Amino acid sequence: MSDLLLIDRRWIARGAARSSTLRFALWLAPWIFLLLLGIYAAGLCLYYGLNQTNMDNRFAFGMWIFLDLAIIAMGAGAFFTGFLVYILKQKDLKPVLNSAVVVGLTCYSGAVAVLMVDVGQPLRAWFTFWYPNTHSMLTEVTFCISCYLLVLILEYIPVVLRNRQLRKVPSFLVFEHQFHKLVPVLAGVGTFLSFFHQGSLGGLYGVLRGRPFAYRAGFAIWPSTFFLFLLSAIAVGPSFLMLVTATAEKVTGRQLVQPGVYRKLGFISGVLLAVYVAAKAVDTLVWLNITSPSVGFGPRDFYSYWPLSSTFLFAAIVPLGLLPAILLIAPVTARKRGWLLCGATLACCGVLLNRFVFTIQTLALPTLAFDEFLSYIPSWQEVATFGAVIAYGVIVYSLSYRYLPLFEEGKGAGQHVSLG
Amino acid sequence: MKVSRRDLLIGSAGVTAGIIFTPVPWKLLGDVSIWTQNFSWIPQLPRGPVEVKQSACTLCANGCGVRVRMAAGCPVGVAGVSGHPVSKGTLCPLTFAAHQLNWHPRRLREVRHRGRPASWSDAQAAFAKACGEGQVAIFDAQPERAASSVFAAFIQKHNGCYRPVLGPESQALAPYASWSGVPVNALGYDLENTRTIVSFGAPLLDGWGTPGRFTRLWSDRAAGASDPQLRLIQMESSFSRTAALAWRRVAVREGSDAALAAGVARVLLEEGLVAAQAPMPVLPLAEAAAQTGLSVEEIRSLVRTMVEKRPVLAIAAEESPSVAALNVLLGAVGTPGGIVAKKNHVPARVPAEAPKTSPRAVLIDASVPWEFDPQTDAEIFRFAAWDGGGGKADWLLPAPGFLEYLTDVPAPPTSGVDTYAIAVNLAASPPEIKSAAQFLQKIDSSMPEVDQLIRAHCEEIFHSHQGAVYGEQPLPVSTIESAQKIEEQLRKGAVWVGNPSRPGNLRCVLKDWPAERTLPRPTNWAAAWPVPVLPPIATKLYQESNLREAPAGRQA
Amino acid sequence: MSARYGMVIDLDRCTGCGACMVACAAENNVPPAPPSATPRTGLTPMLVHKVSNGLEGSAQREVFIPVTCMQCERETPCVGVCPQQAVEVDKATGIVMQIPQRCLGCRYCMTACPYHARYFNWWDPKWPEGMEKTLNPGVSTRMRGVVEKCNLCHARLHGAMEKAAAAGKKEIDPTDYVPACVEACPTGAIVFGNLADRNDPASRAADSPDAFRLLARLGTEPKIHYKSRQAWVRALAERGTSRSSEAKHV
Amino acid sequence: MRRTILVFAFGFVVALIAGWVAFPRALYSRHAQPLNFFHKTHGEKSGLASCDSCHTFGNNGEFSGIPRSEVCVGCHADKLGSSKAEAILVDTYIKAGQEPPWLVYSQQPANVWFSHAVHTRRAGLNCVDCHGSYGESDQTRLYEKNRISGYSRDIWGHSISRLRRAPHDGMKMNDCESCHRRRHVEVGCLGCHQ
Repeated sequence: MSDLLLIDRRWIARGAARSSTLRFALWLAPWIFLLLLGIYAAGLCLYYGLNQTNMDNRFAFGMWIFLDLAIIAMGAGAFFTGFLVYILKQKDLKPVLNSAVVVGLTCYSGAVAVLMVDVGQPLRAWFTFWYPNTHSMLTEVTFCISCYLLVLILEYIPVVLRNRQLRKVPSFLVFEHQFHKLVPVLAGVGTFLSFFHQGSLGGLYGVLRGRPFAYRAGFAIWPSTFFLFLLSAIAVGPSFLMLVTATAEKVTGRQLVQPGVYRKLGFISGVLLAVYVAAKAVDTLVWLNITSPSVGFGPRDFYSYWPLSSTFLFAAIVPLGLLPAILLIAPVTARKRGWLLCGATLACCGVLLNRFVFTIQTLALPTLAFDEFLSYIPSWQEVATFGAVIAYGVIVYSLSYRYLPLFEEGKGAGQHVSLG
Repeated sequence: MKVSRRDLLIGSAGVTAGIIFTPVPWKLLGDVSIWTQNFSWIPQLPRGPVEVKQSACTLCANGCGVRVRMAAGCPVGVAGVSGHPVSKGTLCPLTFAAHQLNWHPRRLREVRHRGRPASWSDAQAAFAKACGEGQVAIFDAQPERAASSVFAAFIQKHNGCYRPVLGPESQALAPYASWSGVPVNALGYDLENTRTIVSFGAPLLDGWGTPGRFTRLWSDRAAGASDPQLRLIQMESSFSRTAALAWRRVAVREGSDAALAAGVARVLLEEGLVAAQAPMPVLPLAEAAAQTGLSVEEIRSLVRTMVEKRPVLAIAAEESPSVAALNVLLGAVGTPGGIVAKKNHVPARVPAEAPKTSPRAVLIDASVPWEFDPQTDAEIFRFAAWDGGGGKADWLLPAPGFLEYLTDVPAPPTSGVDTYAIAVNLAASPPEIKSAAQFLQKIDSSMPEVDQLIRAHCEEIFHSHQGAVYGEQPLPVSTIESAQKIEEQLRKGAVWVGNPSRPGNLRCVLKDWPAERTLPRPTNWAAAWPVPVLPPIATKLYQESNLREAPAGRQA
Repeated sequence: MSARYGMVIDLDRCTGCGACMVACAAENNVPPAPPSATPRTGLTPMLVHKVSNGLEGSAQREVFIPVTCMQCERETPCVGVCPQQAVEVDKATGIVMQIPQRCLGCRYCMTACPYHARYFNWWDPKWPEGMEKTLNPGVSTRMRGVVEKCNLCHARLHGAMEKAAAAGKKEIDPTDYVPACVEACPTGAIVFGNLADRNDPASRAADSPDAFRLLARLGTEPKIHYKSRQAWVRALAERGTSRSSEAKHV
Repeated sequence: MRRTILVFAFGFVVALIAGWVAFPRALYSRHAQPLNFFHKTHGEKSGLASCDSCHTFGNNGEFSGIPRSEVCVGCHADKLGSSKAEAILVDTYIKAGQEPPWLVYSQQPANVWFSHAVHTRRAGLNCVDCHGSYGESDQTRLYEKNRISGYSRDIWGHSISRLRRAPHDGMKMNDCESCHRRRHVEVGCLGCHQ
C-alpha cells in the first residue's frame, strides 16, 4: 500500500494490515454525524430542561435508564474478562482483554454521559458525593460506577501508550512498563467495584417497596434482584464481547482471535446463563406466590395488560434464557461459529428484555385501585441522545482498533495470508 | 534563557497541581451549585411587612367573606373567613387564586374606543353627549349596592332606565316576584329549615348561590348518610356533580322540568298529598310521564318520597314558573324552609322599569358577566377589569379589579335573611382605573359619593335597631352606640345580618297553572363566574388534572 | 414536642370542587401550567381523582379521592432511595420533607412512590408579568429539574412556631397550623391534626370503622387516612381487593 | 532534572498566588450603601442603646429587619447636623417618602427561613452572637456580592478558606448547623428551609 492511500501509516502498528485512510474516514462519517446529532439533542435537553423528552411524572424513568442499565450489563465483559485472566489465570483469554477494556470503557462512559443529561440538575450531581445517603442503592451505584470508570480509564492508558508513535517517548515506555505491573491490581479493584454496582443496579428496583412488580425479598440489605442482575451481567458480558469481536472481524475481514477463544467465552457465558435462568425461575416463583400476594398484588395485576403480558415473562426465561444457554454449552452447537454467535445474540436480547421489564413495565403498571396502565413513547431527543452513545462507542472502538494493539495480530500475521 | 515546549508543558502541569491547592475549583463548584438553586430568571419572593385583612369578595353577587394575606401591600393569599354568617368560611374554587387576577395578562389598563387606545375625557365627553341626545340605559348585575344608587340617581336626573341583570338564581325567583309583588332582590331560600329539597337541575353542590352555604349544610346533614336529615332529590338528565352526590337521582329528559313539575303537581292533587289549593295542570299525567321519560308509577313513587319529610322545597336552575307553581302547591312559599322575603320592609331603592324608547347609549357595569349581550344598536360603554375578548362594546373602560375599590355588599340573591357588608380597597389599583360610579360622578358632580351612600346605609341599619353585626363576636345592633361604630366594624370585614323575616309576609296566589317554557341550562362549570378570565393556576383544575372540563371562552 | 401530623379525608363529603387543589397551588407558589402540560406532567401536590363504580343508570355512583403525599411513617419509600438526602421524615412532626434545593432531579423517588404523589418540575416556573408580587413570601419557588411534593404547608408551621416563640411558648397553638387544602375544603371533608395525640379529632376520626388507608398492606404506615360509609369506596383502598370495580373503570 | 523541578515549582507558586490572592478579589463585586450609617453614633448620642429600639418585632414575631424610613422620621424629619449622609437621608428618601435601597449584609436566600423571634425570644441568643459587634461600627462598609451565586460575602464569610475565622464570620448552613450541634438543638431540613 502506498503512503498516499495510508496517510496515517506512521501511527499504525508495524505489520498490522489496515484499510486505506479514505475508507476508514468513510466508515466513520455516518457515526460522526449520529454523534453530532445526539450532542445537539442532549444540548436541547440541558438548555430547555427535560420537557424536551416524553417522560412524565408517571414515567419518571424512560428509555435512557433502560438502555443505560442494558449497556452497563453488556459492559460487564470488561471486568469479568479481567477477572478471568488475572485472578483466575485464564491466560488463553488474554487476546480479547484489550478489546474488552475498550468495550467496557465506551459502555460505562456513554452511560454516565447520558445520566448527566437525564438528571434535572447535573451541576448539582456532585452533592451525592458530598451528602451521600448511605441507605440508597443509587448512592452505591453512583460511587461504584464513577470509581470503576476511573479504573477503566487507567486500564485503557497502557493500551494507548502502546501506540507506535507514543512508544517513541522513552518516559511513556517506562511508565507503561511499570504501570503494567499494576494492571492485575486494577483488575481486582475493578472486579470488586463492578460486582457491587452491577448488583446495586438490580437492587435499585428490588428495593421499591411501593412497586410490588419490582419489589423482591432478599438477603441482608440486598434484594434478590441484586444477585440476579449481577449474574445476568457477567453471563451476558462474554457473549457481548463475542458479538463485538465477531462484528469487528466481519467489518475488517480479518480473523482477530482464535476460534478457541470464542468457544471458551461461549462456554463461560452459557454456564453462567444457565445458573442465572435457574435462579431467575426460582425468584419469580417466590415473588409471585409469596412476596407480592402478601401486599395484596397478584399475577393479574402484573400480566393482564397487553402487550406486557405473561408471554414476556416466558420469553425472558425460555427462548432468551434456557435456549441460548444450551446453544452456548452443547458441544454440537458450540463447535459451529454460527450457532455460537446466535446463542450469544439471544443471551444479549434476554438481558435487554429483562432490563426493559424492570425499568419500563414497573412504571407502566398501576399501583392504586383507580390507576390506569400507562404507555410512553420516547421523543426524538431521547432517541438521538442515545444514538450518540452508540456512535461514540463505535468511533472509539474503531480508532482503538486502527491505532492500538487491541488484538495480538503480530503473532497471527501468518494466518491472515492463509485465510485471505 | 530560552523557554522550550517542554518547559511550557511542565509549567502548566505545575499550575494545574497548584490550582488544586487553592480555593478556585472548590469555591467555583459550590457557587455554581448555588447559582442553580437561585436561577436569576426565576421570580423572587416579595419581601416586606405581612398583615392579614378581612373583606368580602366582590367578583360575584354572593358576598363571600375573604381573609386576605397581604405582603408589601399586595394580596398574596385568599382564604375563607371561618364562621362567616354568609359564606360559612368557604369560597368557590377560583377565589382561592383571585388575587392573581389583578395581574392577569388580559387585565384592562387603558380606555379603549373600538379597539384603539383613548382617554377618559373622550369617553366622558362621548357619554355626556349621548345623554344630551337621548335616553341612556344602565345595566347592573349586582343591584342594591351604593353604586346602583348612583346609577339610579343618574338615570332619574338624565332620562334613562336602570336594568338589573339577573343571574340564574335570581331568575328562578322571578315568578314569585311577579305573583307576590315583592321584588326579586327581597326574596330568598330558607334552606336551613327545610328537610327535603327537590332540585330541578340546579347545580346545588357545584357553585349554586353562595357556595359555602348549601355545601356546608349538605355535608353536615346529608353527606353519605342512607337516611339523611336533609334529603336532596336531583332531577337531571346529565350525571352532574350534584346528581352524583344527591340522596336520590331521577334521570329525566333534557328540558322536561316543566312537564315533570306538572306531573308531580297532578299526583299531589289527585292523591290529596297537599293541603294548599291550586289549579290542576292541564297536562295529563301520562303525557307528563312520556315527556320526562319516566313511567307514571315512577312519578307517583317519586312524589310520595318527596313529601315523606317536610318541609319540602323545589329549586329550579333558572326561571321556571311551573316549578314555582309547584312550590306554591307544596306550601313552600312564605313559610319556614321555603321561599321567604328576606326583607320585611322593602326599600325598593331602584325602580327597574323597561325603556320607553330604544336607548341612545348603554352603560354596562363591570359586575355584568362578559357574555351578557344588551341586544341594542346603541353606543355601548362597557366597564370591565378584564378583557374577555370578542366584546362588541364601543368603549372599553378599565374598571378596578379584585379588592381594588370600595363598595358595599348587599344580601346575596339566594340568602334567606338580609345582610350587609363593606369591601374596602385593600390593594392599590393601577393608574387610569375608574369604576362606573366614579365615571358618572365625573360627568355629573351632583351624583352622590359611594362612601356617603354606604354611611347612609349604616345609619339606616343603626336606626332600624335590627339584626346583629358579626365581627370577632356578634353584636346586636341595639347594643352598638353609633352608626360610625357599625361602619368601622363593617369596613374591618364584619357583616350585618338582619332578623329572620316574619313568615306570611310573602303570599302567592295562582289563578291557573303557568304556561310551559323550557330554557337552556348553563352547561359549563364556570359559567356562573362573572369574570371573563380565570386565575392562571386554575389550570390545575382542567389541564393538569382530569377533574373538570375547561371552561369555554375563559382564559387562564 | 413530637407530633405526628396527618389527615382524615371523608370521601362522602368531597364534592370534587377542586378548591383544595387551587388553594394548595396558591399557598405553595406552584406555577400555572404551560400550554403543553398534561395531567401527567402537571404540578399538583394535591390532586383530586374522579372514580366511578362503573355501574350504569341509577346504580351509578362517583367518588372524588383527593390524593396528596401520604406522609408514610415506616419504610418511607422515597426517603431510602434519595441518593443525597433531599428527603427525610422529620423527627418532630412526622412530615416527609422534600428539599428541592438539594435535589438533583434523578426522579428515583418518583418511581418509588406508590401514590404518584411526587412531581417533577419539567419547566422553569413562569407567571404572567407582575404576578410574582402575589407569591407567598413564605415558600421559595422551585427551579426546573427538581422534584417537589406536599410538605403539609410547612410555611404555616413556621408561622405558628414564630408566633409561639414571640409569645414565649414552646408549643404551637394547633389553630395556627392548618394546611391550605384543609382550610379551603368547603364541606370540611378534611380533618387535620396530630395523630399521636389520642384526643385529637383527627386521630379519633382515624380510629373510626369507616376509616381506611390506600395500599396500607405495603406496610408504609401512611398518615393520610380516608373515610367512607360506602363499601365500594372502602374497597378502593387495596388494588388486589378492588379488582372487580377496578376492571370497570380502567 | 533541576530545571524541570524549578519550572514545575514556578507554575505551582503562580497558581497559588492567583488562587489565594487574585481569585477572591475577582469573585466578589463591591457596592456602596445608599448612605453612610453609623450604628455607633445612634448607640451613643441618640441613646438608642438596644438593637430592638429600631429593629423591632411584630406581634406575631415577624422581624422588621432594617427599619423602614418611618422609623427614621421620628428623629430625622429635618436634617440633624450637616453631614452628607444626613442630607441624602432627608432629601432623597424621607422627604420623597422613599425607602433607602439598603443592601443587607446578612441576607439569606429565599429558600431559608430564619426566625429572629425563635432565636432571640426562645433560644435566648443575643444579636451579637450572630451579627458580632456591627452594632458599634462607626462606618458603613462596602457590600460584597458573589458574582456567581449572588450571595452577600457575609454568608460565606470573609476568610476565603473559612479557616481560622473570626467567631461571627460566615452565615452558611454549616455555621447554623455547628451552632445547633453545640446547643443540641435538632431540626429537620424544613425547620430552616422553606
